[in-house]
Amino acid sequence: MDFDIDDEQRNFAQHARDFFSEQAGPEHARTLLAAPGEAAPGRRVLAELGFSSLTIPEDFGGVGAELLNMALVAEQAGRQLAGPSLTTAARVAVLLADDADRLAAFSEGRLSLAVLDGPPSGSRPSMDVVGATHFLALDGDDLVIGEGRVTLGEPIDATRGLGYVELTSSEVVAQDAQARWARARQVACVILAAEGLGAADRAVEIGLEYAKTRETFGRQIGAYQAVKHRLVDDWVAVNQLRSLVWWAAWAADHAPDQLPIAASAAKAYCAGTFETACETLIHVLGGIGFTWEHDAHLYWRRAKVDRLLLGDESEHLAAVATCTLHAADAAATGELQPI
Amino acid sequence: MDFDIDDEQRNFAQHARDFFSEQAGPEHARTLLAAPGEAAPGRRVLAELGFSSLTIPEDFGGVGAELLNMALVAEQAGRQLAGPSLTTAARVAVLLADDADRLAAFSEGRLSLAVLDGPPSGSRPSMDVVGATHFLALDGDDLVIGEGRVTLGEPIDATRGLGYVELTSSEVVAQDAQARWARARQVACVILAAEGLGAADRAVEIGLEYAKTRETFGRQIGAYQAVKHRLVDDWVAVNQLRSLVWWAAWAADHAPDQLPIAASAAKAYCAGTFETACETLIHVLGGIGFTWEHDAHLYWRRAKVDRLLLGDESEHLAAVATCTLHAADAAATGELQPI
Amino acid sequence: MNFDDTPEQARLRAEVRQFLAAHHDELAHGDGAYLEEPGHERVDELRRTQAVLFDAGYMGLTWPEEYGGGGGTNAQQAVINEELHRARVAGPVGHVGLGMCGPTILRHGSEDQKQRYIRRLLRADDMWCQLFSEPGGGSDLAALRTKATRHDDGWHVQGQKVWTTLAQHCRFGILLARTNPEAARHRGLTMFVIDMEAPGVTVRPLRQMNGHHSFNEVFLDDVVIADSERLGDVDDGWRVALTTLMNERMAVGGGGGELGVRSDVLVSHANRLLPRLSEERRVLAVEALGRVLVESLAARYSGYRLQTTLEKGEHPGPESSAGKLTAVRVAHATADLGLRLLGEDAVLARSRDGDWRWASAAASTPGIALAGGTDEILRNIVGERVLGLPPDRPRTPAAATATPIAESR
Amino acid sequence: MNFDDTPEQARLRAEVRQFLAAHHDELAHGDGAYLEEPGHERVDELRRTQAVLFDAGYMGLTWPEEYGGGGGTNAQQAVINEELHRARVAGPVGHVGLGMCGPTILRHGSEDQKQRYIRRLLRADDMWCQLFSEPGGGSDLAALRTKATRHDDGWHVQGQKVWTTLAQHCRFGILLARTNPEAARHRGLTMFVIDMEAPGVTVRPLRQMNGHHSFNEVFLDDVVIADSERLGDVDDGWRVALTTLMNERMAVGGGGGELGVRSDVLVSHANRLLPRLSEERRVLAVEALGRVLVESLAARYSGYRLQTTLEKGEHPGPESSAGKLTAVRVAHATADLGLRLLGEDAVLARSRDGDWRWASAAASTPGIALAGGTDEILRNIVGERVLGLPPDRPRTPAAATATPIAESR
Repeated sequence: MDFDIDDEQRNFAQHARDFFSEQAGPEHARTLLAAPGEAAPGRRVLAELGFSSLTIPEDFGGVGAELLNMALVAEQAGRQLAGPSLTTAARVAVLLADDADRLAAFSEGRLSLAVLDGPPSGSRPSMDVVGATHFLALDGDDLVIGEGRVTLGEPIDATRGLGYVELTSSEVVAQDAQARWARARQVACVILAAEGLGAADRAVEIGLEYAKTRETFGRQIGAYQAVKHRLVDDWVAVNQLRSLVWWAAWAADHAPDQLPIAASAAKAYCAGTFETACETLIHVLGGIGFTWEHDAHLYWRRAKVDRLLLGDESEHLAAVATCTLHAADAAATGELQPI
Repeated sequence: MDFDIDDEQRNFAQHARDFFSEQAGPEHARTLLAAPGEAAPGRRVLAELGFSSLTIPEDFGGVGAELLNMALVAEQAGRQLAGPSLTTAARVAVLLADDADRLAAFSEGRLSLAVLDGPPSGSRPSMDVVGATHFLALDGDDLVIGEGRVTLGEPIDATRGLGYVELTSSEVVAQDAQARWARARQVACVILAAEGLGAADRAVEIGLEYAKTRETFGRQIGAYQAVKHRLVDDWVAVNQLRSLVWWAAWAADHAPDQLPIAASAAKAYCAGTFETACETLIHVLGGIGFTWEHDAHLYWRRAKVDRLLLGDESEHLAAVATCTLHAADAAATGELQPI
Repeated sequence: MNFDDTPEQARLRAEVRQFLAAHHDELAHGDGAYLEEPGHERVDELRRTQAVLFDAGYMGLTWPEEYGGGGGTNAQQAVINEELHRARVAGPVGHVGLGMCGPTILRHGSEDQKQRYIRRLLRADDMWCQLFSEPGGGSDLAALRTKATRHDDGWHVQGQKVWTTLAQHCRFGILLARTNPEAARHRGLTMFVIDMEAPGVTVRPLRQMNGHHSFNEVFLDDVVIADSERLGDVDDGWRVALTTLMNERMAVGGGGGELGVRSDVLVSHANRLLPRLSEERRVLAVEALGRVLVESLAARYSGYRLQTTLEKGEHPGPESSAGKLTAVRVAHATADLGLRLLGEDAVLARSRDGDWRWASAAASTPGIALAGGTDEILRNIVGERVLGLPPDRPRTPAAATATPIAESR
Repeated sequence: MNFDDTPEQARLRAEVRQFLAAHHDELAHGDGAYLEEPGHERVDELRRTQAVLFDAGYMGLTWPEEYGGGGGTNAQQAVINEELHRARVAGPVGHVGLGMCGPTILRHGSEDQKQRYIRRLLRADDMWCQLFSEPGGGSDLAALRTKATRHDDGWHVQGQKVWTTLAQHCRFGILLARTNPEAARHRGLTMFVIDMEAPGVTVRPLRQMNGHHSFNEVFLDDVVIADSERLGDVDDGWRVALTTLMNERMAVGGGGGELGVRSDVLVSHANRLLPRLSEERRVLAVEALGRVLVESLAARYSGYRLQTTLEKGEHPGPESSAGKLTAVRVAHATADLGLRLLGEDAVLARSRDGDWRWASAAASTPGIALAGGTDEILRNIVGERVLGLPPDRPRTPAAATATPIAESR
């Protein structure tokens, strides 16, 4: 067993880290709350750098990397609250796996896609519809693509590009697409959890910095157990979240039977971890953390939204439990080996 | 509004406190784990002192007091892990309200009763069946009484006298008894919460004493926020539990329409408060709190059992929510004033 | 024990209820605190509401009649407050004046100050703020650095305050400043009444994460305050501030009041939205609702017990700090459940039905948690002053000067 | 990243699996740690199990061959451990020796000590305990008062230890004693190997709240220890103890292992009992189960990451303390959910089906939480040593002597 990323992946993550800290960041997220639009760095740049086509095979104009590499990029994107989300790209790569033309167009940034949750006749709030020209949706058992009428929502977190979409045209891309749709959603959950990981990590980091410098009653506040222990708990949770994200991303390519549980575990664990980390951050910062000017609320906004996107904690906890129960039951009756 | 007990009630509670600290106590609970039997002080003594007939009208040989007075006694009984539970007495008083003979016999200690939860043909684990000669049960819509075959369970907390009972004889005491049965159970919940209140209060008290004397790393452990804040939270919860218990007990006699919500609120809040207080206690005590010789686990045992008796936290949370939703709905549609 | 009205209280209740119905249109209503941006229009509306209630005799019932109070009882005020709550009348906009500044003036002010200020404060003719916190200080009041220096024309004040609630709407404030830099940290402070329109006072509203501007920075550049506007003795400001803080704790959650969205608003929201949920979600939401309601009831009835204590003439003690711990938790859980009940719309600041209350409440909760003392401060107070647990650090001579502060704020 | 076996690992896995099946009846099995009372019969059975595994070459694979170890890799040991877990083989009874005493001897012991002790320790021919905690000390090791005084015939030890796991079954222990009462608190300590059968050693088992006797008091009345049984230098025991503690933290939860009932046991329990519950209860139980499983997976995969680090040759650092925080929470939640799934029978120590595991596990959890450092100690370690947060009190000269302890235990 070697449960670690290698040096090449480490370098790659560092490269992504540098890129996103230059091209995105909470100040962009703050600006976007006043002036709606596409989040930084934007889908064009993400396509140019190949980040959004990481998991698309080289034959279709992509990079042909594993999902783990995309998770490493997503973590760095999350740290800087970048958008559009790489979940959309990861999901598109799965959904359009056998549509060479569209995949190539997407890889090259010629096709701006979003994936709709809920019925195509009137979707649920869906990610990254801001700036998208075409939309993928599940219509019964069919995977369809079309143009649509977008109604933007009033954002809590403006970087998620959330809106309601009603398809105005529709073409079937694939039939019997339920399984593919499910896998695409699981892959998206992994990447969303990876973005949450990066953002939560950054939130803990800001809190730790503050706790080491700010003094009250003659001591650094990080000396007080009430502050110290909360930050420790969050730090531990972020590190455990990283383990789940890496496992789930690895499973997508190497152990597909583990993906449903791993993806749901990562998504569920991310929901609480990220939210708690942001609440701790604001709490530790005191008054300053409650201001518009501080970055804390931008992470908090992301956490409050992400926890509900692609299924909330309860949905994924139930999925983990149900899948595990079934696997154990099947193993007990001799059908399958337990995962 | 005067939401406080009066001096007479305070004296009465002090009298009960003295009595139970002499006649009961965790050492009895510990002994009982090795040698099964009726808990101290036992039903005979409770009857003699009139504690078990507090809410029975004077005409039927009882004291004719309000439920609040019984709750004050129950709190003191709970502090000392006394048994049998006053819930049984409170419940009997409601169930046998129009059965003068049996009520008188019960008041005088001539009739040893337990109330069965679940079907009389094979009850669920029911309280205080140890030492009982007759059992009350709900059989369809009928309230019945009879003798029974008792199967004692292996106790977690031996003071609760838990066992399974199968009625071997049965006589109908009242027909159409569903409403009365429900009220009796609500009243029992209030008294059980009062006993939990007393026990939780004592658990916090022991923890505070220890935290003020025990030193580690050169300081009293109560100086550490991790210890201090946990004890504070428990103390706050115990005091809030007292408010709910008093309200619910008062409602039983003065605002019966508030009783269902108040009783469930008290019972639900007690479940978590008492359990958490005991877990904190053992944690604060460290190794010594994990030993058989220390009293901590005897409170812990009581908490682990009581939280599930007469409906667990989930049942009562749902009851509070559902009753409140109905009342609000009825008020909105003009049927009723909200409680 | 008795929750029933006396005949006199029942009459008062009926009278208030009738009044509130008759004057419905003159009063501002609301679903809970901190929901609306306190802009000028809203604040004016709320001030008019407070004036209407004052004129009807419903504000400051227990305050001395000679200064505009009602000379009534806590029990009467409680009846009035219940009816105001039931009628969904918005809470008084002058809550800082009512809860903190007023009681401080009544206890430590001169006769002249009481005559000039109290009546107008009760009527929200003047709004009041509390100038305690400073940028470097946070919860540690005794570290404050705003200086007041004695001159012939009064005290000259130089410094900066922050987190000053509604300062941009206030005519007056009570100001804690250092008058003796030589004295130990919590000694050498003095309390003043400051005219917020005096030269040298600059108020800069802070934008908060919920988009509102409730808190302000206040810059004090050589502001002159007459010695007659001192509250209490020179260098005795710490003791005066304790009155303010005790009253603040009572005002913020101590009485069992709700700090966020009203629980009855959550209940009717749930009644409307529960049927839209799947069976699984309904089970989980009902349990969550039950939990919020039980915590809320626990806080409410504990507040009643505290009120009873006060009605018997006792002053609010450190145990009133306990109520806020629960109230903050309830406010948080209420906002979160309200949001989750919106289902798919909970990712947006406004649902398709136009409901913006829950996202707004969620973004306001962290501010509620700070005002009146953080959880940690409140737990230290209860632990050390009520339960007698040892302070956070050993009482060495060096630490002793800091200790009274650590204990009380 | 790679979870797949190499061909060599796959061969080993197949071999182990076959061995465990073939020798099933010689091995003790179990549902999780701390469930059974560690009485003589059970301990003997567990010692036989460990011996069988040692003889097969499955214990101490990474330990040096010259002392009886396997000279293998962490990866191989991991494969073996996975197969032992899959086959439900009970954890090694000599876990204190394997996890703490053995590594300490390997690092600080003499050649002679290693030769004499390690092989028998691995095989559970001798069981080992760790004599650190004292009645007055709790988590504060440096406060220990057991004294060892040098004489011509060796060291004379006088004092008392407590919470000594399984001491009543142990032949040897490692003992931390004060050899220089003049030195600062954490200096002046020395580590020894003690023969638990030596004159003057009295072991008194403590009965615990779960009814078991896992912990002991150990009275040391003029026990003589030869100087050759010293571990490390005189007065350097603190440094030796740090090795033990680091390894303890790795052994207790650091590697992602489960501390209470196995999660697969909970899953099959749930599979059996969920159908008996009402729809509402099922929804709540499934969410609770999901929560336990996710936490458990998070701890398990974090343990794998730590194992990978170790396989690359690094020593366990303070960050391994983090695993236990989660493992304790999982153990608690597992026991509680297991109990609740029993429905009405959950108020009794044994269900009508005879299931005693969950009540027993619940009563054992508080002990699990203590062993290897309380949550608070572990959080301090992570906060101060990994995250660089300031220690609990200012580093005044007076406090400095205590600080290294506060940081490391």
